[in-house]
Amino acid sequence: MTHLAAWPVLLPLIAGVIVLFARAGGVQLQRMLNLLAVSGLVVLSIALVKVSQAGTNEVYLAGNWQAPFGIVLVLDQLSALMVAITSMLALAALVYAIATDTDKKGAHFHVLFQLIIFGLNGAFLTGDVFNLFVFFEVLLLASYGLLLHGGGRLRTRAGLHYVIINLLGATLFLFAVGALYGVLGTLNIADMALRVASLPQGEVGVVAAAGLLLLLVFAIKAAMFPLYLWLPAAYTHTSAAVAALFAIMTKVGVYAIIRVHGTVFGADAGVLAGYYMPWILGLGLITLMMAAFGVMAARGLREQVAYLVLASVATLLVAVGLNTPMALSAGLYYLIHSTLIAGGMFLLADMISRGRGRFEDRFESGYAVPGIILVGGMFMFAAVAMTGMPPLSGFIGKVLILNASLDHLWSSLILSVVLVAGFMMIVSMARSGSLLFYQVIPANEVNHSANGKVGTTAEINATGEPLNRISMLAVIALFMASPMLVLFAQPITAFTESAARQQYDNKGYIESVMSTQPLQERSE
Amino acid sequence: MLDWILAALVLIGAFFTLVGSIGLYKLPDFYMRLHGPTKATTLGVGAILIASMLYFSFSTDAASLHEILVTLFLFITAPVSAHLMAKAALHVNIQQVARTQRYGDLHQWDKPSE
Amino acid sequence: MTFLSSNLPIVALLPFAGAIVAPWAASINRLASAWAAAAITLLAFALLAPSMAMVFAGETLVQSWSWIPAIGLEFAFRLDGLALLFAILILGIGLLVIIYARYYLYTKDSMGRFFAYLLTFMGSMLGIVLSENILLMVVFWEMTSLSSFLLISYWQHHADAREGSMMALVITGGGGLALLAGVLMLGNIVGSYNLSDVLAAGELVRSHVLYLPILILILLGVFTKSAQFPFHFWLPHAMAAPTPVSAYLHSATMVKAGIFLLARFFPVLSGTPEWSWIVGGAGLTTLLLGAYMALFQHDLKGLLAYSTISHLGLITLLFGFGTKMAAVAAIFHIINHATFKASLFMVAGIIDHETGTRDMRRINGLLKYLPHTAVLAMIAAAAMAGVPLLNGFLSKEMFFDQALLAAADASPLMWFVPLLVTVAAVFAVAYSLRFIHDVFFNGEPIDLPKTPGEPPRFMKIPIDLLVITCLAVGIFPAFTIAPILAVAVAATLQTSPPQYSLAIWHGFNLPLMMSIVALALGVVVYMFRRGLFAWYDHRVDHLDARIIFNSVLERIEQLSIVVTRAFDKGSLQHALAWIIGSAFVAGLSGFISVSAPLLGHRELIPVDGVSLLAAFILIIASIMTVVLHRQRLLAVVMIGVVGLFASLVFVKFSAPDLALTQLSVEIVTIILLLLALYYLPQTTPAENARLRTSRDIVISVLSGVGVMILAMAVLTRDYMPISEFFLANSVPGGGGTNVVNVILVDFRGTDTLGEIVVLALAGLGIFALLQGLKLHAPGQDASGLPWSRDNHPQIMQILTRLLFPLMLMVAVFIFIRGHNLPGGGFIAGLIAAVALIVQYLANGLLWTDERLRVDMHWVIGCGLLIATLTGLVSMGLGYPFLTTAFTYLTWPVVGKFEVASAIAFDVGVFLVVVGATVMILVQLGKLSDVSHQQYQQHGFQRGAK
Amino acid sequence: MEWLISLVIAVLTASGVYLTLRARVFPVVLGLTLMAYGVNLFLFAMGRLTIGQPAIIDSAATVYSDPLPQALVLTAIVIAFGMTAFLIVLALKACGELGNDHVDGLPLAEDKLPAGKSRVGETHNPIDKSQRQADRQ
Amino acid sequence: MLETVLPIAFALLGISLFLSFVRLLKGPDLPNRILALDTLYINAIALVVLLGLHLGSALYFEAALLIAVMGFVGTIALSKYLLRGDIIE
Amino acid sequence: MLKNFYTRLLPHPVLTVILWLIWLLLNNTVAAGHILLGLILAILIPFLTSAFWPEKVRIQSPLTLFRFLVIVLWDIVIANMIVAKLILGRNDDLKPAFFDVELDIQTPLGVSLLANTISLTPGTVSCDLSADHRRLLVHALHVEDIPGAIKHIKQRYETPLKKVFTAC
Ligand code: NA
Ligand code: NA
Repeated sequence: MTHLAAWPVLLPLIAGVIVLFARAGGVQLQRMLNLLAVSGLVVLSIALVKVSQAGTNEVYLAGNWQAPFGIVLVLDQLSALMVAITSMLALAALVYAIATDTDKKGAHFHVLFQLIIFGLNGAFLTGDVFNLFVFFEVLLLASYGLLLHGGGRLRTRAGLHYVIINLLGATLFLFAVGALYGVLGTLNIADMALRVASLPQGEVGVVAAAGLLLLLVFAIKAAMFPLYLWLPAAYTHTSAAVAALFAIMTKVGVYAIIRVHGTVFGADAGVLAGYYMPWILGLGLITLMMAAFGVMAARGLREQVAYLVLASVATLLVAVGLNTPMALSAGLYYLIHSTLIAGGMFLLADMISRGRGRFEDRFESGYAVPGIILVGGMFMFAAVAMTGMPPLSGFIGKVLILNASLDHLWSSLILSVVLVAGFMMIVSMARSGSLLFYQVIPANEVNHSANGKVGTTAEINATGEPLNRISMLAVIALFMASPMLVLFAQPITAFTESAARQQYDNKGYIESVMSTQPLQERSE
Repeated sequence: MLDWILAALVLIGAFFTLVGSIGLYKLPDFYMRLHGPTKATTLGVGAILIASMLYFSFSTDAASLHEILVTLFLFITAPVSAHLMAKAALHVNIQQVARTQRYGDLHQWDKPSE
Repeated sequence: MTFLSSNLPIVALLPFAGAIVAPWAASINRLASAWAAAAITLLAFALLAPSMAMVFAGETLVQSWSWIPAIGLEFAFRLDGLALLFAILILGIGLLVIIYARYYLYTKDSMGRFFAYLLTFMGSMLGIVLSENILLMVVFWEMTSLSSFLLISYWQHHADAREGSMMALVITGGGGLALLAGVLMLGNIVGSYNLSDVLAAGELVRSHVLYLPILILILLGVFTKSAQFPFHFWLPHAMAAPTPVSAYLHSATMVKAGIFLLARFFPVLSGTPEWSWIVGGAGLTTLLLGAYMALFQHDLKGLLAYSTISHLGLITLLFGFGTKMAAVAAIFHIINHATFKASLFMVAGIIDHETGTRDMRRINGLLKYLPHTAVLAMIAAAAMAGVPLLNGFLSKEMFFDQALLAAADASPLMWFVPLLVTVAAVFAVAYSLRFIHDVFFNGEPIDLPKTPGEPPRFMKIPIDLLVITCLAVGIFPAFTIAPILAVAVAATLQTSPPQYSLAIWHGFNLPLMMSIVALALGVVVYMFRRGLFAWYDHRVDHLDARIIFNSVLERIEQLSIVVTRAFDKGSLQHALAWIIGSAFVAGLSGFISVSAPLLGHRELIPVDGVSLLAAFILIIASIMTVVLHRQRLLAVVMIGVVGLFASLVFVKFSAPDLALTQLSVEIVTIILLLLALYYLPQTTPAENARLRTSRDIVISVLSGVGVMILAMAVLTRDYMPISEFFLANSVPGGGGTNVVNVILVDFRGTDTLGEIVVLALAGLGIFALLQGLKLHAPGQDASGLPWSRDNHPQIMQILTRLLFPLMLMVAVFIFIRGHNLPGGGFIAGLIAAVALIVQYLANGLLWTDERLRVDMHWVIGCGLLIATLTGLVSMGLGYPFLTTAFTYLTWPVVGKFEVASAIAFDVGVFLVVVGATVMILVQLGKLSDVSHQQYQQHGFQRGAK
Repeated sequence: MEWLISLVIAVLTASGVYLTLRARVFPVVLGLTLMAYGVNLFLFAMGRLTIGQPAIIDSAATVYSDPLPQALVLTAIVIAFGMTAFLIVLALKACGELGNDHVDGLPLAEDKLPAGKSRVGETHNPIDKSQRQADRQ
Repeated sequence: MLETVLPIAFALLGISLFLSFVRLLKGPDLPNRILALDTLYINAIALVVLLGLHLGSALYFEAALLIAVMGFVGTIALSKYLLRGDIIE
Repeated sequence: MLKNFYTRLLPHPVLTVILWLIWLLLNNTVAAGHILLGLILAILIPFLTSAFWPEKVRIQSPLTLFRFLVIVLWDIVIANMIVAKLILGRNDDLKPAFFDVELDIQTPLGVSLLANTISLTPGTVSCDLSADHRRLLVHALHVEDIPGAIKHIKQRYETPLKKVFTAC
């Protein structure tokens, strides 16, 4: 009996409970425990990625009940990958949160942090649609807490919108799952796929409708047009560490589409095979354009990064919508890149914002950030990576996707949109960088107001915080992912290819889920 | 015989429940309406519960007395509810029919905050 | 692997390493970074040198490694004549520029940064020319855009440097994206991104339907990079860069990258009318425009910039002719232009440095101040003008020849090509003359910031070398340039090169006539310069590309703002309406996308009177909640009705567990709403937007209809649920007769675990949310009536205390029987929580808290711990997480009873529900400033941090 | 009966949707609550309607209602409760911090956009200062 | 006999529900409505017990018990709201 | 010492007995297992909730209590019919009244139970308790003779209750 597939879920849960009890021991103890747990998770998830490379679906029958009756956790290359990205992102976000004392600005940061990982990993591993709903709710509620952590007016309002939209999303989820159960009579993804494959013609309409409804739910999470309105404000106004962690949130939506729709409405689904794909592709392209507009219209760096995240998830949707293993592989590569870099970029935006004092992250001429060369260099690095310029991973990812789109019917449209959007983002990022790092108020003007008087203490205080080495380390660690992705493009794309092929191999998935037998000798 | 008793109890219960609601519906002011539900329903629900008690005690091999508990609950809670509702009504100075008699030193009750 | 099989990537990547070394060196010694940069360049050259012999022997070197095989992106490098020619230019002129820059840069300029940028750029350029894989080439291509951005914006405190760099990045970077698209499509057609394959597939490409799009996309890359009309305007603005940068970027490298690409793809893409028209047209226009504009620049570097544009146009036009001979001329002119233009820029930099200005109207008569420099400048300018015995003359003659040939070969209309070419040559002569005469002669300098003098010796050595090259090539072409030109041409054409002569004298032919005419007319034009300048400067319709560029960008930005804000209004309702609308569309399109009947044929249950009535009440109550929603308390009462009748629906349709849960949750929700309502306005103000109200009514009715259809579509059909398994296995496998409960704690225990985590999170999240939040407690109700002073009516107090143990007993009862009969941990937890809440309600926070000395954090934690441990124990026993076990024990007196691990799990559920619910409600209760005060007065701070 | 229950679900959903689209947070909460009732009934009904056949194993019974949707609804009810509770508290917090219970984007006057103003020339920016300060403390 | 009487009883209870609901709609004020809601709860108890009798199932008893408990809690919470605004103070 | 232990363990013996009975009622059983479990719970719950019972409840005269309960039940049945007639008849003829009842009974539990009894018996509802807990405001649906009604309440309900629940 191997519990491999269960540990990514159990570890954060246990850690969360322990951290809750450690509340009495003070925040330092909680920090240590949290760091320990997340580091452990990083190690574990890397091990899982290795294990998954064998190409088998590691099926775990929770409660020892056979699928489709019990809930199964399925560890395959895709879910292992998602778990690994999550843990790495989480580690960096946590280090940053600790370095900047974000965790001290409210109660229960560390508990929420562990439990959001619990929710995320659960969502990545579960093989059951309703269980997916439950894990979604777990990660959402934890995300509400984290999003609002620290308080502040705009954060509260953004949080309010985020919460309400997600509540509506949860309602829609239940409608969709309910209708699917009402026709198919099952909740297990693999079993659903089996039943859709043998669905009588007369029943197809309901399933098609429910499937699209479910797609919509995932699309809200994935921030697909026209459902992404929760994203910009939420990402802009939350604390940096949380925003960084949230870089994975949109990917959960995309993942769910790949997992649920990809399996249930896979090649064997008759008339329903891939029927949802044009929606993803089309709306993904629109999202990309809207994101590019947003990047250009942003009023501050964090808002801009939020739209960059939107753009990255749109690109990902395009890759998924192309509906080939090759495109999916490209998408997965892009997913790794965009999640880690976007996370780092939120942290960097915060560092810049802190360094610029009262100018914060606004796009206006302000004080120079302490360590401007280093920070500016990191900004340029991130901008290059995020906008998909060579030689960093964004470019490779984009080329992989575009290359996969060339034989698609809409290839010219896809090429145009991706490149035009990329162009707009390059222009925007160049302007922001120029404003933030080039157009600075010279140092000799910093401490003196216009009439030559030395500024008040408040003014000097408003000129920004010095660089924090540890938070810098967290950012650099995330950014290092980009060159790594380029250098090790061959093994990584080999992995994503294999993962994508495994994803498209529905028969294999169904077979392994449905045939895994529970342990005998239950209660005597 | 049991059947007849059951039928009678059920009818009585339903009847008194109805009376309570009729009272609620047609009595002229809040305080008078208060009497309908809090009383008629106690007997109404009570009778139906007794019917249930009898029915299940005899239809199965074991006695079914747990219905008493609902009655017990209602007997404790219904007056408290009524009391609080009346208190609230007095507090917000809800109108009462003009013919309401008043006896005793009542002026202080009219002021809701004693 | 021998060194020679991997020297190309090392050559290309070495400068990148240098980009790290240079700043490091600068941190030790400022000048050390210059020497490091020079050393790196020399080293790269040295590493390249061993391969040269093979290239001159006509071989093409390819060194490749697999990188991303999935898409055919290989780490592949290639050295042929063309690549070698460019590599030599890049490294050679690069070295000279480094030497020059070492003297040029001001002491306050950071040398480390400068050389880091420069080397990055050099590496990128080498990458372009040495790439065998065209995707790899695009990588380097875009890196030149990025590094040139850094170089141009090197003096970032200058607004024009920021603007110029931005313009260069936007134009060339954008062109790079087009190039990427073109290359991707090209590779897709060919089936490979390897240059060798692409070069071999010319026929295939040119006959493909996508030829024109590919051509246009690639040419967009070319034209933007090499500043062809209408993308030429970035180049003059890039003059804000330090002059060494200009000398490098605009002679041999950046702009030549576009030209290089034309040469590279020449065998694949040329030879079609489309090619000729587009490439030739752009080249001719650029040639003329650049030459014309150059004359009128008063800025020394501006003149050189437009002259560069013009010469790039010339080369482009040559490639546009599409003939082999034209290609020879083009390659030749690439070399010549690189040499004379680099030297001219360096001269301009010296003048700028020495005089403090670049305004030719102020700079006069420098000959006596800078005699050496003046000589160099004059030779180089003469080469630029195409004066015989200089290299510019040779290639220009070839160019004239080709222009004439083109006119002869093509349609009669083409006669204007030689004519226009001559016109351009006239202007070239004129502006070259101006560069010489206006600067070094023409009287005395006016009002110079500095008194000029000869620069350091070593600053002129690069110029010396370049000018010597101009002369050497111009006089002894066959001994100097011929070998490299030959292999470069061969590599460009991918076939044997045509016969051509590099002789200085070809007799009195038409090209020579054109040269003579150009020289003569050029002098004439220059003589009339004052009038021309006056005319030009007072022309009203100045086409300032910068203004256009900025306004286009601003338009795009305006559009972005309009689009973004139009969609993202920051309004929640707007977002929700989109989601609901999308849901309707999704459902609808799902139904209509496939042809299947809406409803099935399942037999339905007849309606009875009481159900009808209950449904009626439920519906009316729901609608009344909407109608009365502005009177908030009333709406809460209505919600109460809805909740009650929803529970009755569950009772009616065989779901007692649900009814119990719904009832409990319902009441807790109402208490929550009341707790919140206390601090909120008691009424909702009317919304005066009729349009929105009707829109919302439409949306809600549609969603209602949609849901109804969906529900009926399912309910009228039969299905085969997996539930048979649960019914069959509940007792034997789960040890309980209440199947719903067994599903919750056993079959689908993972769901329940997640669910209690949600509840725990709600409790903890709310606790965190309310930390430090204090709300003003209104002293009166909405109508102005002060609150009753009897905060805890005694009768309620006494009787609810009486109820407390009773309710707890009921909770235990519901809990214990849950496994077999309706009930379970959830419902029991809710009942216990309600029992506690009632105590708070009746007796107040202080009283109850004093008696309930349990921190709800602890309760929640214990609950989660117990539930998790239950699962872990099964793992300890070798079973999967949350595997349950149960057994029947028989004890004396007690008799037979069941022990199930699921019960332990349910205890966890119970505790979490109690803890979270109580925590939520009590935290809300403590919200008012009055409660806060009371707490502080009593020094009673437990549970609040 | 199926038509009736569908109608009920439809009305609950429609009412919920309408209230959710109001501009104040309290009606929105009511709307979401109504919608939760609607969707819970829907999910429940997906197990088909049966009268007098609770899924409690009994030697006398042969037919049972589908227990699975009931278990799901139970979970959904509890989750919805947690979510609603959180929302209500958040609404209070928002009310306390923003000074009203609007949920529309309008009330924060200072983050009105300078319409059509290019960001390059923009000197004033609407990003809330208090937010940063809150983070700094 | 019980079987014949039950429909009548259901009908009577139906009328009760209806009348209580009408009062709830008519009000005219909050105490009246709270009273009507309380009555609806009491009616519901009777209805549930009657349903149990009708179906011959004891499984509905807890629902009746819980309606009694929860109805009470709802009523006192609403009343206390009218009295004090702050129901947990 | 031992007695102290017992009072801590069994703070409210009456309650324990009642809860034990209730447990058996709830489970409709007298099986040995439930008798034991019920006893455990009946001891445990009062023990855990003893803090919520500030004053001791001492029932002085169980027989009086029993007789009182019977009377109340009887009154409820009779009055129900009377009230039913009143409700179904012409409501315009009803003579509603508010009146004060001066309380002799002092223990909070006694007062509460009296108020409860008044509300339970049809026709009267106890509406409020004065701040000094000395007077009870009663609303009657229909009274001809208010002093008589007050006297009736005091005699029939307050006296026995006072006898049963006296402060110790
Ligand atoms: Na001059
Ligand atoms: Na309070």
